[in-house]
Amino acid sequence: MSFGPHLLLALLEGTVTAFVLALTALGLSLVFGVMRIVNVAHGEFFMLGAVLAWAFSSLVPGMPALGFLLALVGSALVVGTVAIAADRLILRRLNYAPEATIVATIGLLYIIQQVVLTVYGPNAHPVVPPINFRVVFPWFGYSGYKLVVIGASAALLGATWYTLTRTRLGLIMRATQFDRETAQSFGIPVDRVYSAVFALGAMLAAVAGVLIVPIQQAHYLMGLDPLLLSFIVVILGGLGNLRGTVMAAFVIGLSDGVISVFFSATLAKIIATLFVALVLVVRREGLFGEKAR
Amino acid sequence: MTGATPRRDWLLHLAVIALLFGVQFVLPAYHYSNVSKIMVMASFAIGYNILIGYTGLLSLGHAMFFAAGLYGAGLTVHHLGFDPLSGFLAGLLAALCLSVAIGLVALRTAGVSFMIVTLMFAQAGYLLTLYFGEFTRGDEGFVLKENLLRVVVGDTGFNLIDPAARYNLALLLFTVCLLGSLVLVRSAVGRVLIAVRENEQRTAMLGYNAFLYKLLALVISGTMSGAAGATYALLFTYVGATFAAIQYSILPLLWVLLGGAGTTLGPLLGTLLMFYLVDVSSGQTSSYMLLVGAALIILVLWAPKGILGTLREKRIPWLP
Amino acid sequence: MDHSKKDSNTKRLIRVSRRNVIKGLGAASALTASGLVPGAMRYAQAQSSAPIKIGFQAHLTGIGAAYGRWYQRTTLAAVKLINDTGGIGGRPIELVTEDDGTDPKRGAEVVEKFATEHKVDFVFGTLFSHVVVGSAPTAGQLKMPYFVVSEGYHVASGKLNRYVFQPGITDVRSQVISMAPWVAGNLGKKVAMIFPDYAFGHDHRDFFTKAIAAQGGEAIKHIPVPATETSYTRYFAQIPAETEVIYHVMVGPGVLTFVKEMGEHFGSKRPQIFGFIDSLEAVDMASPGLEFLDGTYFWEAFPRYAQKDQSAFDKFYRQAVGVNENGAAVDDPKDVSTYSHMFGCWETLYVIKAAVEQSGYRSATPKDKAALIESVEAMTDFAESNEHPQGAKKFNGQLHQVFAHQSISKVEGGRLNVVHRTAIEDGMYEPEADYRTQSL
Amino acid sequence: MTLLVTSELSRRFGGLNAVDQVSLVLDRGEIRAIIGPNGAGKTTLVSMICGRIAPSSGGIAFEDQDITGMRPWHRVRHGIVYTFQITSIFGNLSCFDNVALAAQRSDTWATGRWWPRGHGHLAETVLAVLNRVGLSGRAAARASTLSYGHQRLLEVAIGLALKPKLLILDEPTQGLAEDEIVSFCALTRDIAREATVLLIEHNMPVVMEIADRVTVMENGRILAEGSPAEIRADAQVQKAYFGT
Repeated sequence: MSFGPHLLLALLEGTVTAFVLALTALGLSLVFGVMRIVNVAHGEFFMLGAVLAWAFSSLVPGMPALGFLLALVGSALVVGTVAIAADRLILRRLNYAPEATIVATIGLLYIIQQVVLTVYGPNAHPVVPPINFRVVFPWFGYSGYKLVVIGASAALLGATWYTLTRTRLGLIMRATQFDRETAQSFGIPVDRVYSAVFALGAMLAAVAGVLIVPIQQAHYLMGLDPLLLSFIVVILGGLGNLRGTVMAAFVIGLSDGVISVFFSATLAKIIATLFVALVLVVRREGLFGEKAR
Repeated sequence: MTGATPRRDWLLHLAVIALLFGVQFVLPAYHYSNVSKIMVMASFAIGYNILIGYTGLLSLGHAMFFAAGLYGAGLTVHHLGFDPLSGFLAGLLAALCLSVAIGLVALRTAGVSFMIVTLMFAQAGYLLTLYFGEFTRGDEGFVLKENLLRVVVGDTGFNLIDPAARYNLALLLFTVCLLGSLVLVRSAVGRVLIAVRENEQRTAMLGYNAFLYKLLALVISGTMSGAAGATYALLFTYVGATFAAIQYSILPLLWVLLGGAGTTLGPLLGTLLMFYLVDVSSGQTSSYMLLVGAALIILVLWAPKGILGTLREKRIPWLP
Repeated sequence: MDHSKKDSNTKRLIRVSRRNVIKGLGAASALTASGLVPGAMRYAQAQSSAPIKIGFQAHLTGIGAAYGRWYQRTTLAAVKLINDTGGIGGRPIELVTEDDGTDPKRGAEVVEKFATEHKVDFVFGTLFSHVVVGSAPTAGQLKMPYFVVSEGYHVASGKLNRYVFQPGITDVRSQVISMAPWVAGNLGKKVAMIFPDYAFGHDHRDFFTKAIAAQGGEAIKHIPVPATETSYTRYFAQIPAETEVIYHVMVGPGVLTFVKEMGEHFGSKRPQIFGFIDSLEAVDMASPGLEFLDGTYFWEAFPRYAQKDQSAFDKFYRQAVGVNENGAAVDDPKDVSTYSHMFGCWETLYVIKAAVEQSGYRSATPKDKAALIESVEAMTDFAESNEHPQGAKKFNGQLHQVFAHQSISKVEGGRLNVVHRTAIEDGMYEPEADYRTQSL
Repeated sequence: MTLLVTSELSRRFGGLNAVDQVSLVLDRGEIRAIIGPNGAGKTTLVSMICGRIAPSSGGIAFEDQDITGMRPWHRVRHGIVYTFQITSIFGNLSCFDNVALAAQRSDTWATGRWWPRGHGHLAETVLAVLNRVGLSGRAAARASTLSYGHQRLLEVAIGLALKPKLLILDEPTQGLAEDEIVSFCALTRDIAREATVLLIEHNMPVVMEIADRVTVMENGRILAEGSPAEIRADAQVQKAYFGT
């Protein structure tokens, strides 16, 4: 394939990756920003969303669109509940101490993985896309569903954006993020805000998992990759900076795709990884951080 | 940590080493071999602890230092015919150089950025081991031939894979790392590292260049991890990309936090506990990860500073 | 013989041995506890009918779990059958399973545990190459006969040791080179290869490139895919326009994505496509998105779908393992097996059985083990049979590696129909090693 | 004899001139107090002197050497020591270790070696310093367990162990009880026999009692400078600061 179409393809792929990554990372960024904890189990919420999507859509065989909508709502609710339980039962008792939280969320990661392995099995399961068509370019064909993913992610990002910036809930969250003690003295129920933030973060990951599953299949080990990428995106975007997070998702999603046009694949991954690491070193506050904390 | 005579903690550490030396005469074969391996991995954890426990820097990329030692020793012995000692030194040197280079770059960041930057460097390192598959055989890895692992001493000699040689060399590495870490944290330098962990700004106002001390800590930590990697390659004869992957960056973190970050004996305890947690529970059930996960959560709820860290807080304040 | 009773005894034996792991008791005491052997008779019995203990190193968790589950089912079926039909030389097999988490470090520890804790006679069943290579030194050092079912080119490359055998499944080098003549003759000579960018994929790259060149063809493009990749579309863009055949092989949980995205990319205007079934093991051919595979070709070691000329042995094997004629579990038709790999467990157990019986192996003494190893090394031919349902095989004792017929199947209406079966000789190559020269 | 000179030292934060062209001269051995309302730029000024904040313009000379661009840890070596306004001792460390951190640093400077002299020597120094500030019995105590007043004293002890030529004390008596203030004044006079003391202080009686000279700052500039008595009498200062 000649250079132009190749680049177009890389850009398309990068955009899909970027949108899904933005959703996942936004969840992590919220938790990171508001609660100041590193949630190692974040990728498992993504995986759980994908696996539940398979489960929900198999409840209504033959009706992929309905199954998919069911999965979107159902997975988010189930994962949100799991997250609230984890927050109440574990994280709150640890008083969100950074090191203890890391160990606890690693424990959570093991538990979620094992439960899924036992209940769901080790195989990758496909889910039929709700809308299935093939977009034909002169040089290659492209999955129409991937374009749907772009649209749906953009809508969800917009909704999250609205919630965080225009609603009372968002205001409360931002107040808590800014200064926990002050928020508490203003009568904000910080405990409940933390639970809500943790649940919302997990739900964003779960929804991203649901969106990706018709492309990527649900598998019990699929959580690691989004976890690592989300970490990178959150830091690159600037800690707790939601706009930066979304923009960083695009930098990661597109750079990986575009660099691979020029270099052999593994080398491209190495170069892209080192590049982002060096960007972080040079701009410690993240690529889009307004000022150092 | 006080100005009082530090004899008590030396006695404790020497007793632990003596115990490890002594149990080799009574351990059943399986556990004999396990403890050999645990001592090597605990040395890795001790190295990690110097950074996270005593300097307050959380790295998510220590697999790269372990792998630098592993491949530094493994490749030179396998391809260049180095003798084991030279191979070990090559591994050590590789880890040393890598940690200096990584330190100079990554230590410009702090906190979570440092976490992510180390993670990414390690990820690049992992991919490099796959990329140079021609020499490393990538994920599949390669085996060091027994005949390359013979150490000649005078007229006689021994083979590194001989169980007794393996156990005692692992113990030697562990002893050096453990006592080294004790000396370090009890020294003037260790005091500064702890000060950097507690309050970097203030430490600078005491006339210390905090960056240099962090670099020193990272280099000691990375080199120690590399020594463990080189020893692993030479004693257990397998070199593969698995050891450069992310889980071998997470594991030392887990071992150290479990045993107690910032305690000299915590890494050993955490490594030992985690190993047997997996070993025993995987015999009980095929869902052993569930047990391991639950155990981690229960432990951390009960002892959020790790076992020895909590013990030090509640019972034994003199624990180093 | 009362079959039903024997059945339940066998099951109990397996279950007991599982618990045995828990309690850390010796085998004999577990048997005593199960009431199978009265305590007083223990020693006398040990000479004649004490079980042969076989350690099964299984990928029950980690990346290999999808294969590991089917390896376990096949193994349990074979063990049950062997025990039901008189065991090995009159002694039942006691299977001890340990999970290695598909990790080479844990793999080595598991081999060690088998040898020194469970005190098994042999270890068998490992699939993933890195676990094999990571565990093999331990097996060699502990002088533990170690039978792997991995298809990697590690045993035959001569870099492992005399205690490691692969008598149940051909290695990747043999599989790959036996495909080249048919691909060049029937599909095309200009081949673009897509493979994972690590050792397994590199073996495909190196051996097939040479083999196709020997047929007058050419591998015009190598497209390695990094290990951490989850999306593949952009790699298809690198396939040159003049490509006649795409050769693909992919493993891991991403395989279905890979194949699906290949379909989306090409649509109907595609070159010939030839793949290794590894790309679709444990994947239902009826999965959404795979329709486009119709008319493409796959290497299979053992045809997943029962063919028109299905042998009686295949029929027997399917029934014993509980696999239907579509290669899926009898009790869950959506649960597709790893049919082209798992037969290796079955056949390997029968090789062990034959070796024990031929060598007069009695217990895990150096002498008996040496005799066993020499008797495996002396094996040359396995006839197609219930013991070797995949087909006749030639064993090379010098390389510790078996060679077999391979199949090429065409996807037609969501089924894989065999269009060509290679001769064993197609997959033979000049040996580069001789394990027999190593001391025991 | 002049110890420190700042020449037209300025620091802007955004649009705000926190410190605006301040030229200050300190003589060796004096106790200088800087007073002024909150936000006058006192802490910013001393932060630039000790190197925590870089100046926007202007220069600093210490013992006739330009130190404007020098990193803070080098300034400490030259004898400029800062004790924090907000107590920032190492709470998880013992008092001994807190002081030892400083003592070992000045020891290595004195000997020019990488490692401080043996433990005994260090312990002697540390205990002597603790004794001097009146904390001799608390060497083994965790610093965070000390009373607030004692923590301030420990802060000073850390500064002393660095063997300062210029010791900057940022609001040292804030939050201290009456009797603690009295002993603190005595300690400061004692320190001034070996070192120059630059003191930011709100407590006017303390300033009047111990300062040799007083500098008054307002809005980032020096408003007045003189002996305590002169400052007391200065009408401008009266208006700006004493509010009468």
